[in-house]
Amino acid sequence: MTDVTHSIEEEDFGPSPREILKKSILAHRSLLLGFGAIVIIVLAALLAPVLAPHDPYLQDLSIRFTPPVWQDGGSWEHILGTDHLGRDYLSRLLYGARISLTIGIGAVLISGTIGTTLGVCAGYFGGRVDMVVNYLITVRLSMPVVLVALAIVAIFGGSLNIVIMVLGFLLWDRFAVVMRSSTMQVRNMDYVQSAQAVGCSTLRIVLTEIMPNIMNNLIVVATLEMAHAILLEAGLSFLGLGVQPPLPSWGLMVAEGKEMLFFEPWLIMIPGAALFILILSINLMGDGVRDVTAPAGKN
Amino acid sequence: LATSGVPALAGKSDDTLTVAFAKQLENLDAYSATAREMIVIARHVWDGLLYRDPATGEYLGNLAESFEWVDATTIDFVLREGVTFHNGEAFDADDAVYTLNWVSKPENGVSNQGNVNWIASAEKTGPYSLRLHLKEPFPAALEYLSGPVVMYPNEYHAEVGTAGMGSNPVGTGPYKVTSVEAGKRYVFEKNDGYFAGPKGTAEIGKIVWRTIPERNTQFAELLSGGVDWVWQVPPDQAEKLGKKFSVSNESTMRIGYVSFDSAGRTGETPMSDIRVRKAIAHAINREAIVNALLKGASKVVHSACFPSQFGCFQDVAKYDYDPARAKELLAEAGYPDGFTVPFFAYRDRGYAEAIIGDLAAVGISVDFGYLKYAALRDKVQGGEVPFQFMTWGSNSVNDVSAITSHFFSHGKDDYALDADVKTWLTTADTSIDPAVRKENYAKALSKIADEVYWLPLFSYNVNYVYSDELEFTPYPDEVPRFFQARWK
Amino acid sequence: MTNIVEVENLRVKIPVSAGMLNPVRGLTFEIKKGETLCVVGESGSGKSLSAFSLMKLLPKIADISADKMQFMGRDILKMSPSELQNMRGNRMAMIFQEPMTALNPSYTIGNQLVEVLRRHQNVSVKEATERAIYLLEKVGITAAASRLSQYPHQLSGGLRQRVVIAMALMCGPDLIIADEPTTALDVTIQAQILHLLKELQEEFEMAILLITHDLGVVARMADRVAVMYAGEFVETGTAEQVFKQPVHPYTQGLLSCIPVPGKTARGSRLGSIPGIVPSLIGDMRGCAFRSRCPHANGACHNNVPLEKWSDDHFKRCVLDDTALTSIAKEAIA
Amino acid sequence: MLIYSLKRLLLAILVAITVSFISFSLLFLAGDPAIAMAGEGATDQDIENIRQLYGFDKPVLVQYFDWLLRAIGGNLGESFYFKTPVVHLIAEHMPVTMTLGAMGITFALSLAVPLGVLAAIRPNSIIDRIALLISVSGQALPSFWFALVLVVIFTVTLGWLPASGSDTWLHFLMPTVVLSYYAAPAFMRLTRAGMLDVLGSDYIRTARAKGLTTKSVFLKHALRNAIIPVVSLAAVQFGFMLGGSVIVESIFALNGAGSLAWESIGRNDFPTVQGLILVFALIYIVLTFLADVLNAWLDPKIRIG
Amino acid sequence: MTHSDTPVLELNGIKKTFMISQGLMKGTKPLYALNDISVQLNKGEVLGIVGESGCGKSTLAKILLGLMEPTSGEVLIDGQSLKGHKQLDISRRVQPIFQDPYSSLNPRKRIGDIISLPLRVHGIGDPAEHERKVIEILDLVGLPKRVLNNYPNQMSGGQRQRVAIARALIMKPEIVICDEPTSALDVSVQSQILNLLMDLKDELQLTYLFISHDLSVVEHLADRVIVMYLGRICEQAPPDRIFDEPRHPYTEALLGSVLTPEPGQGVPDTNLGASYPNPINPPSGCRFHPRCAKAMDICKSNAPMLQQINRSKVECHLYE
Ligand SMILES: Nc1ncnc2c1ncn2[C@@H]1O[C@H](COP(=O)(O)OP(=O)(O)OP(=O)(O)O)[C@@H](O)[C@H]1O
Ligand SMILES: Nc1ncnc2c1ncn2[C@@H]1O[C@H](COP(=O)(O)OP(=O)(O)OP(=O)(O)O)[C@@H](O)[C@H]1O
Ligand SMILES: [Mg+2]
Ligand SMILES: [Mg+2]
Repeated sequence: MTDVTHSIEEEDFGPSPREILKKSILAHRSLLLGFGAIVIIVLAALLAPVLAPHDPYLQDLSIRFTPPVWQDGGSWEHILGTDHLGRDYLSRLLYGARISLTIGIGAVLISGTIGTTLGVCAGYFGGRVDMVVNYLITVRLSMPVVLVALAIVAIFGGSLNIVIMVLGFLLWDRFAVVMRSSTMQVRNMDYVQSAQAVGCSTLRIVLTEIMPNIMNNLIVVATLEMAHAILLEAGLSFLGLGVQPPLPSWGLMVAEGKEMLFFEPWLIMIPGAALFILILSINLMGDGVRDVTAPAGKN
Repeated sequence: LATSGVPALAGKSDDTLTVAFAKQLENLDAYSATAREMIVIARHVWDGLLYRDPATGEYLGNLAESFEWVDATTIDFVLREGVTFHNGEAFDADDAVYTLNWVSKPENGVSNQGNVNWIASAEKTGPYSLRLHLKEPFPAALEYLSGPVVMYPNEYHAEVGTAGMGSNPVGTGPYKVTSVEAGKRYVFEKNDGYFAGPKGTAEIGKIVWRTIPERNTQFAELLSGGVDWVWQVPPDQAEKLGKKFSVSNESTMRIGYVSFDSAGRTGETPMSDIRVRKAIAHAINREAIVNALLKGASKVVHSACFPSQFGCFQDVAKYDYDPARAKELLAEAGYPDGFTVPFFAYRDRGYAEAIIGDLAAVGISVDFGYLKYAALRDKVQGGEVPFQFMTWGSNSVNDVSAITSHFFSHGKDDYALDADVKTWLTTADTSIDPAVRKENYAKALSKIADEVYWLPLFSYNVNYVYSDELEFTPYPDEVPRFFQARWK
Repeated sequence: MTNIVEVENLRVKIPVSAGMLNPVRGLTFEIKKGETLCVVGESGSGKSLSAFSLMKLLPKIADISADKMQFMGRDILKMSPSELQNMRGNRMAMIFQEPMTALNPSYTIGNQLVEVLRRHQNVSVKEATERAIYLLEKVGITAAASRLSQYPHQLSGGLRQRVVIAMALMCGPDLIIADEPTTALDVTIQAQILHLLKELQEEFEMAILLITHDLGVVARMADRVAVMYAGEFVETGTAEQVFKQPVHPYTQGLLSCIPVPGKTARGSRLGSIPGIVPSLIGDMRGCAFRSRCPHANGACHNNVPLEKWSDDHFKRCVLDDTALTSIAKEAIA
Repeated sequence: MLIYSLKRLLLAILVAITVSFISFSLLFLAGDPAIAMAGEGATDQDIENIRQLYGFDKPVLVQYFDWLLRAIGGNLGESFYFKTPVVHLIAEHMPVTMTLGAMGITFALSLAVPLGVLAAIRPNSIIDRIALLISVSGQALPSFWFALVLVVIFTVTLGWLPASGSDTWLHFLMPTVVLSYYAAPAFMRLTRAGMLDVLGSDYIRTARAKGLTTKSVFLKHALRNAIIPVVSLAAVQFGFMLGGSVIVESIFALNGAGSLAWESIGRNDFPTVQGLILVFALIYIVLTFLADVLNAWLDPKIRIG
Repeated sequence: MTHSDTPVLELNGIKKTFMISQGLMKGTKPLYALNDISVQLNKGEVLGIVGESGCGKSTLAKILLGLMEPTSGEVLIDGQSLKGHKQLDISRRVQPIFQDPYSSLNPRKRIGDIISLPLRVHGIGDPAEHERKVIEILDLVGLPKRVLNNYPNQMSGGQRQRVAIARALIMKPEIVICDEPTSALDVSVQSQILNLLMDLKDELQLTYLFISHDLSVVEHLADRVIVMYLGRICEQAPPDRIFDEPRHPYTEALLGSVLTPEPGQGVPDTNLGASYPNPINPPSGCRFHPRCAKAMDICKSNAPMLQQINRSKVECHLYE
């Protein structure tokens, strides 16, 4: 039996939000797992020039379709084998991580900026602004994303920049919806009124009172949308309208490997699994952040 | 791999040949659809006045018993008697004259005008004879008359029009159409009353034609017995499938080429410098690409046409794979460190990538654009493409006019705009003297090669993969003839 | 009079991330037929949890234990889930704090009223509806019949609380547990609802366990009072005893905190209890109030039992009678 | 309720008009429609004729209103490729896509809702963990990849299911699974979260205090309220499924509107693409409208009020 | 009483109408949250406002704080109209304390930053001075210096309310609007906060507008009490008057509803009907008449006029 006298006698302030956060992050296994996997993937992407055993663009038609090392005919020279032009698959996978991450991050930066701006404005000002934003969201949602993305990429061609822009301009809806409702919630808090009563400008209120309190939701949506963007790009690439070769996007690698689906299944399995792991980790992280930052006291 | 219990098991046992094609057809009207698939169907459902024996290249009478050039712009035909259309309508001069006159009028909207725009008119000279007038001398007329120009039943066509033909086609051919599910499935049944013409008589009772756009799905169906015959199988897959199925490989008239904006239509680009073009010609390892990627019957091509085509002069300048020379040429042209240029393609991304890889090796980097054919064609014809990897199948017409003349007579696809070449080609195209034609084509082709307006790369081949129970012979014109196929 | 409820040494434990929470730490009480027991205490003192324990309505993770916990002679802890379900809403009913959220927004008032009776008694819809109308009129709702087809959101808070009360009465229960039934209501409506509860109690001879933090409500409603602090009763007795002669320093402190119109001098300083409620995580020893008690001494570190002070009047304090008497006198003065 | 519906209708119409404008502009983004229509080998005169015939020489806004008027009259123009009215094409191809979408949504719901409910009833139990696993990994699977893997397993290796076509319900099985697995996690999470939320609410406590059976508490009192957001999501997801059927249809050779769209993009057949985008959007708009009205009907606060 | 009688804050005929959307076709309907309110707040006084939920107390507070524009009427500070004044100017003189200590502090900010925010917004002093002032004010509200780096979630409700008070007072405003500052707190904490507010008032010569629904609290603190009902003032009087001699039947009912901790007195019957009126469709005539035990015929049709009786002002037909 512990005598908890001190906690009765002395006024003891509980742990700060940061400590609580730290603790719950460390206790959240899937968050750590997802985060760990992402760190590894990001490192792999950043260090691709160092890590890649070969030039990802160097073709050697004489060694096409070398299987990965664990299959008959594989060699340590090309651990994950070579593709249809005899390029080293591992090197392409590493460089591909860069492309997929660039697309995810780029698209989320654009869509996050658009969606957050719209959502926060709608939630903060309400009334007409809210109506307009709501209407924009509905318009956006009623456009079939895949189709519109395909059509636009077909018209403008599928460079990396265009793909990022198209996805960025198409995927802002969830940001807007979530930011709108979180802003609305926070906006009604008395501390916002206190800040108004103190004479804070609207911009200051939004930046210092509202944003910090909806940041967690923003991060959650950003991670989930990043996964969404990467998946969509992979889908576009699969249909041949995403990033263009010789850039090794993972979706493109699946598309190229698809040709040999029945004969060299590892060609799609490897980039497909990489994509799966990346998306899974991002989702795990997003869900984890949501769990960890969810307001306590429920349950 | 196990066979499946999937319904509609095709094959010898029920005398049904199920074939899969990737392309969705607009309709089944031979004159409004443009796809190769339609050409294939047209051969089965209809007949032309003539038929070119694929083995000998000789033009034989088909619906016509015989023909005779009256002069350079007039041909007389004597028609075969006793032929009936699938709907029972008898074939005679009225049908032929009606068809020829109808297709010759641009307002009737034949979608591939190149197939018919040489026809001036036709007139009936007897119940089974007619006279055809050409607008100008056009030696390839026989080729067209034995290919795309097929005979429609006049009464039926007048009644149902293009739309009716498209949904419910009626011809004289070895197979009649018995079921149409647009864009999905067509069923053809053997025409038991087919006349004994040069095409021979069909043996297989029923052909089910399925549209399966996705190649892997085609393989899945093939492997699970859902289809018996697929084609255009890439060499790697064909090799693998060869273990279980019959594979035939046949060269096609399609050639792949790289074209340059030598005329500067897109503005100032390195491509207008012949040294750059030559450098590229030396940089691309065509031999290796053919051996590793295309395989089969494909050959490296040096002249801007398919070797079997009439007038395809072969003794032109050749550019060997020589990256060192390529670098020298680039340096001479003022690009010792290479340059970056937009590069487009619409099919065979793997080949394009291989080309890109070769170019990268000599310092040329590209902004690659991989577009759908229609989109790229619009861009090309709009004069926006300085450098591209394209292919051309000559519509299976075995004549240089179907390829070289198309690209070098100052049309929308011409990025060379060479006046000499145009003059020679026009002369050759309009002469009926084979010697004159050959001579002028040779001049044109030589200059094209010397100036490297085009870099012809290789000829394509087609792999046909089909059930071991099937006996099937492919031809280089890329028109599978199921009416000649039989079960083993 | 018979005891409807008898509870001895009721304890609730809830595992939380920081350790084991002990929000209810050994309660002993009984409720007689027709009697009102008021439990009063500050927020977080464990009032609601004790009430829910009686109904066994706590989340699964909460561990309830007691030496004895009987309702109408039957051991609640030993009841099977279906026996519990048969008891709830039938013999023992509950009124909650938030009238705004206590009713299901998707069903009509009538549906929710009829449902209780039909669940527990084999009656037709018509009979149940008649009972519902009768009770709605009883709780002061006019045009009761037409209200049956209304949805909760169409009623004001006061009306909804009346509906909740009617719902509790549907089966004519022996005990009503009311957890802060008026806290969310306006003062005038609070008075009306409490008045109503009193009337109904007399008419139906129910026992009421009333939970509140409002000393005014307790004083007016209770037959007997239990003052709760940090999961324990610190003082129990009749309303007279507790309010007129509060003995525990905590009870005294509470009473000095509220201004009483006419008694407290206007603008004068109010009494107060410094400090905050201790954490209930982990095992505790000693008087939980000692950190805030002006009279605490070393003995407070030992466990303190609930001791009899006068008839029916119990206190949990180490101070001896004389000391307490003098403090009590001081407090009243 | 009526007023609510009317208000929603107004929004729906406004959105429909905007979407129509956007899909109309697509034709212009795609390049000069007259050139595209004229096709290969057309002379400049031909193009000019077409331009006048179709009014492509008028100001864009005028053209838009002409087009809109015709669209309202059911005329979405003519396909460049098929040379037939786009409306006919869509009518021909839509049933397959609709069937696929309906099967997909049904499958997703019938898998996800019970799983979500079970997971919410026993949070952190094995079922909950399995459900979570399914939902997290489901959302991470690239659909084209998943489709190909299914084909390898069920058609090629096991030979159980046909890989292509739309003749029997068996043909729809794999496409349905592929199409629905991406939506299912969302339904499951929403059901679970909604149930958890509702189960923690005061009125559920009331229901339990009334002595209602567990079944009645979960099914009558909790699910009814938890399902409301799922209904909205179902409509949204159905719209997404139709729009997202492009990949599935192309892999499984289902000749539906999705593959028509995809092929039309490849053929630069922009009137068809335009029409399809518009129709998909309209379907979505109608569905969300219906879902909102259904929601309003489920939620008395809106229905009566 | 220590206060002088010059009004520092004056409300003249304030009306506030919210347009409540009734759906598309019906359009919007007015909700008269405040209907012709005129009040004077004198320097150094505590003006108490009581009334049921929804009677417009918070709306009044927001108008006084400049957070909301009145539909008509004017707010005067020291005789000067509030209109055209910048929020910054108003905030130097009027500061709020809100009801809910949990939502009135930004959970993502440290206590020090929360309290010093007004100084930073107004650009007063440098960080060092901020810290000095914050520590000074913390001491004043009875919090230890070490809470500076804490976050709101680490503090109890009472402590949070002290922080809110500190924030309101750091700019040394003249007027503090307390909108139910203790209704979310336990009684033991409530009394601490009330004591603190009283002490601060004397120390800093503050003027309070004290809003509450608890008549006994208002009665204890206020120098003058205003009783509101559905957007109108129905009685205005010094606390002793209200308590000893309530004039308006509503005041009477309110008084009857105050449950003092005196056992044995039972719960009085307030004789108010069960229905609370809908503010969108307020009753005609006297707004209180449907619940009034003393209602007469005239109450149904005619709104009563303001009457001055001794030190009370009443709006009731009984006194006409
Ligand atoms: N399910 C739960 N899990 C963890 N802690 C809980 C749970 N329910 C209650 N508690 C904690 O138990 C303690 C007692 O709670 P209880 O609800 O009984 O207090 P109360 O006296 O009713 O307070 P209030 O007046 O605020 O209703 C509180 O500290 C509360 O936070
Ligand atoms: N922003 C708003 N929009 C519409 N109506 C409002 C708004 N703010 C307040 N109201 C309405 O005005 C009336 C007065 O509200 P107010 O918040 O001033 O009441 P209150 O007396 O402070 O009540 P409480 O004691 O519940 O805080 C209420 O009927 C309320 O519904
Ligand atoms: Mg409680
Ligand atoms: Mg208020």
